[in-house]
Amino acid sequence: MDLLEYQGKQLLARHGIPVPRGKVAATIDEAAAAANEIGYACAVKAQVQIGGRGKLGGIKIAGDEAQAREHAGAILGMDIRGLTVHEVWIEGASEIASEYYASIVFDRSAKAALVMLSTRGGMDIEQVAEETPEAIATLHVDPLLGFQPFHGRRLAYEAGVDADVVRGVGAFLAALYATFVEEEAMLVEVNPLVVTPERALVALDAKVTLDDNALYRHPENAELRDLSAEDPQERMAKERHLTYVKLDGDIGILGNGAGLVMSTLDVVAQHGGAPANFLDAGGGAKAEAITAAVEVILSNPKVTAVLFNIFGGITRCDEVARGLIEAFEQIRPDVPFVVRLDGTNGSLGRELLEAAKLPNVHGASTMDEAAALVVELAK
Amino acid sequence: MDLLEYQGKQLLARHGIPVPRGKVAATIDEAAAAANEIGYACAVKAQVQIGGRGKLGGIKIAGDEAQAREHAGAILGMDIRGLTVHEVWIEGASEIASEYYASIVFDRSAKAALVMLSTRGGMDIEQVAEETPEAIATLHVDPLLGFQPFHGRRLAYEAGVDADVVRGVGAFLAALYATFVEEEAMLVEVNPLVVTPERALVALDAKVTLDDNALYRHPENAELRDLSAEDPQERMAKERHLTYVKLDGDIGILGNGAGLVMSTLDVVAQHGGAPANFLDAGGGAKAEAITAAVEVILSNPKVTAVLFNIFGGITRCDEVARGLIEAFEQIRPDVPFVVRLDGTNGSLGRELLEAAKLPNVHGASTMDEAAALVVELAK
Amino acid sequence: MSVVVDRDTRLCVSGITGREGSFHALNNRRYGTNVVAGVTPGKGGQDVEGIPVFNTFREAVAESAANTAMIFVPPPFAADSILEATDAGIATIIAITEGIPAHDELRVYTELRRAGGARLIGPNCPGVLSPGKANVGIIPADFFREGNVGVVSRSGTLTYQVGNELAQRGLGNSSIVGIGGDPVPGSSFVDIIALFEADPETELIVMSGEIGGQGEEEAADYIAANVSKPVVAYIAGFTAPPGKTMGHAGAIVSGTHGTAAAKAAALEAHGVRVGRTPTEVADIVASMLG
Amino acid sequence: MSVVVDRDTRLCVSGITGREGSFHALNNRRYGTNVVAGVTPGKGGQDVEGIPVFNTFREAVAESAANTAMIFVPPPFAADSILEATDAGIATIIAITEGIPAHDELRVYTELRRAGGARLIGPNCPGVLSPGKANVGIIPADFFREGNVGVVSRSGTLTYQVGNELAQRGLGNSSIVGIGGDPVPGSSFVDIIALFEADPETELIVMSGEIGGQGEEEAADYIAANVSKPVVAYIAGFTAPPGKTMGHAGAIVSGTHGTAAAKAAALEAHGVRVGRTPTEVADIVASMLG
Repeated sequence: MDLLEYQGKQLLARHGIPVPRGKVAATIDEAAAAANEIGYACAVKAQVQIGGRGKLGGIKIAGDEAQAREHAGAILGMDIRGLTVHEVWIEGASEIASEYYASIVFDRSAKAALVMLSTRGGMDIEQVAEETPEAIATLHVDPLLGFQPFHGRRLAYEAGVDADVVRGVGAFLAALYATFVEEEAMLVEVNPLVVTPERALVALDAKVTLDDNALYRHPENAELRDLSAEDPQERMAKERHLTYVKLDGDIGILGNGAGLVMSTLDVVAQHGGAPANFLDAGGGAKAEAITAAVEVILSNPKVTAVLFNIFGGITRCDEVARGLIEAFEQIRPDVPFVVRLDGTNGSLGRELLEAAKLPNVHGASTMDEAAALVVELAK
Repeated sequence: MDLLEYQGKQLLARHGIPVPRGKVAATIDEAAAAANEIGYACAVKAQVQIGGRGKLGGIKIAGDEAQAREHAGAILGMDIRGLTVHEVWIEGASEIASEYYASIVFDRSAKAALVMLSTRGGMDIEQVAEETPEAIATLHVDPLLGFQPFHGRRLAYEAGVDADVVRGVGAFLAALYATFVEEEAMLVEVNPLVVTPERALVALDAKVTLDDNALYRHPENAELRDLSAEDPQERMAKERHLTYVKLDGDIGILGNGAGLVMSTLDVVAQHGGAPANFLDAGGGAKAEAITAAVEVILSNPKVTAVLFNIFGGITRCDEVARGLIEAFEQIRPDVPFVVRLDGTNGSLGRELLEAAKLPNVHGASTMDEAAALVVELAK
Repeated sequence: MSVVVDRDTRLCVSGITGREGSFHALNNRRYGTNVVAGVTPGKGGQDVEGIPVFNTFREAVAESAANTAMIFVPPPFAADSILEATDAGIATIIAITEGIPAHDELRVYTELRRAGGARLIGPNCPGVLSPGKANVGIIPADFFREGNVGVVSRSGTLTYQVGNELAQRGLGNSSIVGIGGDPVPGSSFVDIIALFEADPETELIVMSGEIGGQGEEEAADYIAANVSKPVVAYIAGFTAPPGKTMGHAGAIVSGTHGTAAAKAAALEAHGVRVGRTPTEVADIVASMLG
Repeated sequence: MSVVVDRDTRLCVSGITGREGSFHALNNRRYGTNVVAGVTPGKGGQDVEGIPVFNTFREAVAESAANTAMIFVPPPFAADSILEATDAGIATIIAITEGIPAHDELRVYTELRRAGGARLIGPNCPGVLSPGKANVGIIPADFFREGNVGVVSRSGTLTYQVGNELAQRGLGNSSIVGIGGDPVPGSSFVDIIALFEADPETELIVMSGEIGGQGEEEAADYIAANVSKPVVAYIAGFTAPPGKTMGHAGAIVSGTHGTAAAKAAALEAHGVRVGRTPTEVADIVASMLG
C-alpha cells in the first residue's frame, strides 16, 4: 500500500521525524484557507502516488492567497500519468542549505533492510545510482540486532554529510528505521532530506509503502487507504476480496493461482492479444467467487472477450463451471468466453458447461489453444 | 538497586500488569486515610527490601480503621532483620483462587534471561526448587529474538496452570519480560501471582532489582532509590562515589580494586579478625578520594583499627600516602592504622608516610603481615 | 530418493483442528504420508481421526517423534508457530499459510539461519510432494507420477500445469517443491537445486520462476558454478507492468529490477534452457530425457 | 608465543582522544605495542602523538589494517563501539570500560557469538599483557616478566599482586588476561584456559576467581576434561556476605549460589590446587615449576 506524501509525512512525524507544517485540502477554498493558516510563501503539492509530479506541474509555490487559489485550481482535478488529483497538500516553503537523500527498502535478496544515504538529494536516486554509485552510502541492518548508533555514523561519514550534521543524520536514520520496522513498511524514502540554514534536518518529501499483509496490526494505517485514487475496477475487486490488477488491453483473464494467471497473460500476448486484467480467483474458489470475478472483469468497458484458464488443484472445475453458469444468468454477457478447464473434476466441469449451453462460450483443451482462440475472438 | 514492593508494583503496572489498588503511607494517620480510601478489608504491608516479612509480622489484614491504625502503628518503625520500616503499603485484600509464581532473572551462566513459572506460588521458590524441581517450568530467552508467544504457552502448559488462564498467563509473562528488558532489571519476581475467583491474574507481590549501571537511562527509576532504608555509612560512601559495603566487624578496610579488597577481607578473617567494611578506592584514586574514604570508614563507631592494603597499578602509592596524611590533618583519628603500600611509586609513598610521622600508623611490607598486625591492634 | 519429504517423514500439523488444516492433514495421510501428530493450543488430548493433538510442539515431538512440521495456522500466528517448531527440534518446516507480514518473515528467516535452525519451505507455498513417498501440503498428487524430474517452483498451479504436461509425456518426478511466492522464502531456488543436484534419483531439474526478487538470477549463477544436471526453466510474468503486485506478494517488478526478461536472460547466459510456455518446458524436458 | 595479544597485534583505540584513552594508548605504545590507529567520531584526521584518529572503525581498519581494538569510551557508548569494531572486521576486542549496563552486555555477547564475531575480553577488565611482546590495557607491566605461567583473572589488582609475587620468586608470564568483573564477560575462564592449554609457551595456568556466577565451576569441569597443564587457583571473597555487590558488578553471592567455598570445592574436586592467599598461590606455583 502506497501512501500519499502527506500521509507518509504524518507517519514519519509520529516517530519524531521533523516535517514541514502543512494541511491537506480537497477544494480551492480549503486550499486558500490552509495557505492563509500556514502563511506565505507556501507550496501547493498534488497528492498522487507517483514520482516526478514536480516536473509535470504538480508542485507550485504560492506567494499570496490569489496564487494559492490559482495553483490549487490548476492542480486539483489534474491528471498525472493517469491518476486524478483529488487533494493538495499545502505546506510552508522550507529554506534549504543542502539536499540529502535517505531511504530504507526491504531488500529481498539480502533478507534485510537496506539503508541508503546520499548527499545528492532532490534527484532521482536511480539516476544517481547509475551515474555516481559511490555517492550513495548503503548498509544492511540485521533484523534481530536492529539499527545501531554506529550504523548512523558509518553512513553519515561514508556519504560525506557536513560534519556538523553527522549526529543529526544518525538520529534521523535511527528514527527512519524505527518507522520502517514499527509501521512494517516495505519502503520509506525521504527525498530531499533538507538541511536548513539553521542546520536542522527536515523531511521535505516522503514516500512510504506499507506491507498490506501487516495492516491488520496497524488499524490506523489501514484506514489511510485512499480508495478514491484507485481504479474503479480494482476497488470493486478489493471489495470482493479478489486479486485483480487492471491492464491496458481488451481480453479479460481469469485463472487460479498467481503464477498460472501471469503465465496466461504471457501466452495471450505471444498470440498477439492484449490482456485487460490480471485476476487470480485464488485456491479453492467457490462458485460465488467466480460469479463476482466475472462481474469485475466485465465492468471494464474495454473488454471484448474473456479467457478462463483453470487448472484445478484445490479449486474444483465443477465449482468454476457452476460459477460461470450463475454469472451468465445474472449478467448475460455480450462478449465471447473461452473456457479451459483441466485438473480436479475437469471432466465434470466440462460436462456441466456443455449441458448449460451458454451462448458464445467456447471450450478449449489446452492453455495454448485457449489463448489462440480468445485472441481471434477479441478482434 | 532493589525496589520496595510498592515501587516494583508501580513499575509492573506501567507495563500493563494488573496489581491491587494501593497507597503508600509513612504515618499512622496517612495509613488510616489510605485504608479508608482503599476500603476494607485491606492489607497493611511493611515496605522493606527483604523477603519473609509476612512471617515476621510485617503484613497484617485490617477490617476497619481502628485495625488499620493498630497495624500501621505496630509495623511502622519495626525492625525487620536489621532494616527499619519507614513506610507501609495499604492495598485492597485480594480474593484468591490459586497462587502461582513467576519470575525473570538475569542468568549469568546461560547469558540469557531465565523465565520461571510455577503453580506452587506463595512459597519460597528455593524451597520448591529443592523439594519438587519438576513443579517449576523454566525457559531461557535469547536477547535478540525476545520473548515469543510460544514461550508463554510452553511455560504455561509445562507448569500446568489451569486451562482457562493459559492465554492470560502467556500475556502476563510477555508483559513481565517487557518490564525486565525495558526497565533493564536483573530480577523481576511476582510471588504470588494470584488467580482470582473471576479468573483474572493479579501480581500480589513484586520484587524488582534494577541494574545500577543502567539507571542513567531511566531517570524516573534512579529517583526511586530509597536512601532512608540504606545504612548511613553506605549512603555517605555513595555520595562520595566510593564503593563501600558495611560488614559486622571492627576492622576498617581500604584497598584498591574489588578483588584485592575481597582478598584482604579474607586474609584478615584468616588471622582471626572481623572486617567492618569493604571499601574499594578504585583504580587511580587521588588523594581526595583517600581522605573521603577515611572519613567514611571512621564514621562507623565500631571501627577499632584500620587496614590500608594498596597494590598500586594505575593507583600511585604516593597519592594514597598524601590522602592519608591529609585525612589525619582533618580528622585526627584515634584508632591505629596499618598501611601496606606496594606497586607503583611504592617506595615514594612509604617515604612520604615515614616523613609525616603520623601517630599510631604502622607500616607493613606484605598483605599477610599487615593483616596479622591489624588484627592484633584491633583487640 | 527424493528431497525434503519421503518415507521417513513424520509429520506434525500446526493448526490441525482448523477446517483447512484437518482437510489437508487427512488428505496427506491418505496419500501415505506418516502424519503422527497435530498441534492446536488448548486442544491437547483431542484427536483428528486418530491423529493425536497436542498443546505445544514440544509435547508433540516428545510423544510422537515428529521430524517435519506443516504450518496451517492463520497469518497472525504463523511466524510464532514456525519458531515454536524449530525450538522444539523439528528439522523441516513447510509453511502453507499465505499472507504472513513481511517483517515477520524476515525475523523468522534470520532466526532460522542461526546455527541449528530448521529448513523452512514457504511460506505461502503449496508444499512438497515426493510422488509415491509422501505429500506434505496442498499439491494435488494425482497429476504427478514417480520419476526423475525434480521440480522447484514459486507458483502452485503453474507447477500442476507443468507436472501434468510431463505426466502426459510419460515423465514423472522425484520431488515437487513449492518454495512459495512471498518476499522472503525460507528456502530459495538455490537451496532446493542444491538438494536435487545431490539427489541420485533426480536426473533433470525444472525450475519455475516468476517476476520479482533476484532468486532466479542467483540460481543462474549457482547452476553455472555448481550444478552438473541439466536444468530447464520457465519464467512467468513477461507482460507484467512495473510496480504492480501480481497476486503473489513477492511478484512485483520494481523499476527495472526483477523483470521476467532479465531472469530468462540470466538463466540462458548460464546455459539453462528457458521454455516460453509450460508446454514448451515439458517438450524440452521430454526431448532431453527421451 | 602468548595468547590474545602479541607482536602481530595492530591496535586501534576507541576513545583515543579522551584523557584516559590517550594516556593508556601512549603507555601501551611505549611498552612496544603496535598502536596503529584511534577512533573518535568527529575527530577523524587528527592524531594523538602521531597515532592517526579516524571517525569510524571501518576507516581505521581500511587505513591502518588494525586487527585488535581497545575500548576506552564511557559506558553509554561502549556497547556500540564494540559492535562497531566487530562490524569492521576487528578480530580481538579488549573492553576496559567499567559500568556498561548488563542488558547491553547481553546483547553484545549474543551478537558476537553469532558466526564470525570477534573475541571480546572484558568489559570492565584491566586488559591483556604478554610480557615482552605487547600490552593492551591498563596492566602495569613493570611487575611482570616474561615466562611460562599463564594468568587469567577476574580482578586487576589481585592479578598484579599475584604477578608481583611470582616475579619475586623469579617466575614470569606468557600472558596475563583480565577477563573482568562484570556479569557477562565476553570471554570466560574456560575460553582463556583453552588458549593457554594450546599455547606452547605456557607451562602452568593460574586462575584468579572471585564470588558470583558459575565461571569458576565451569572452568573446573572444563579443566578436568580438557586441560593437561597444571592449574593453580585463587578465589577471593570467602567472607563476603550474601546479596551484596562487592565492588565488581558480577561479584555477588545470590542465596547459596556463587560462594567462594563452593568454587574452591569445585576446583579442588577436579584436582586443581587452590591457594588460600595470593602468597600461597605464588608458593604453590614456584614449588610446581621449581
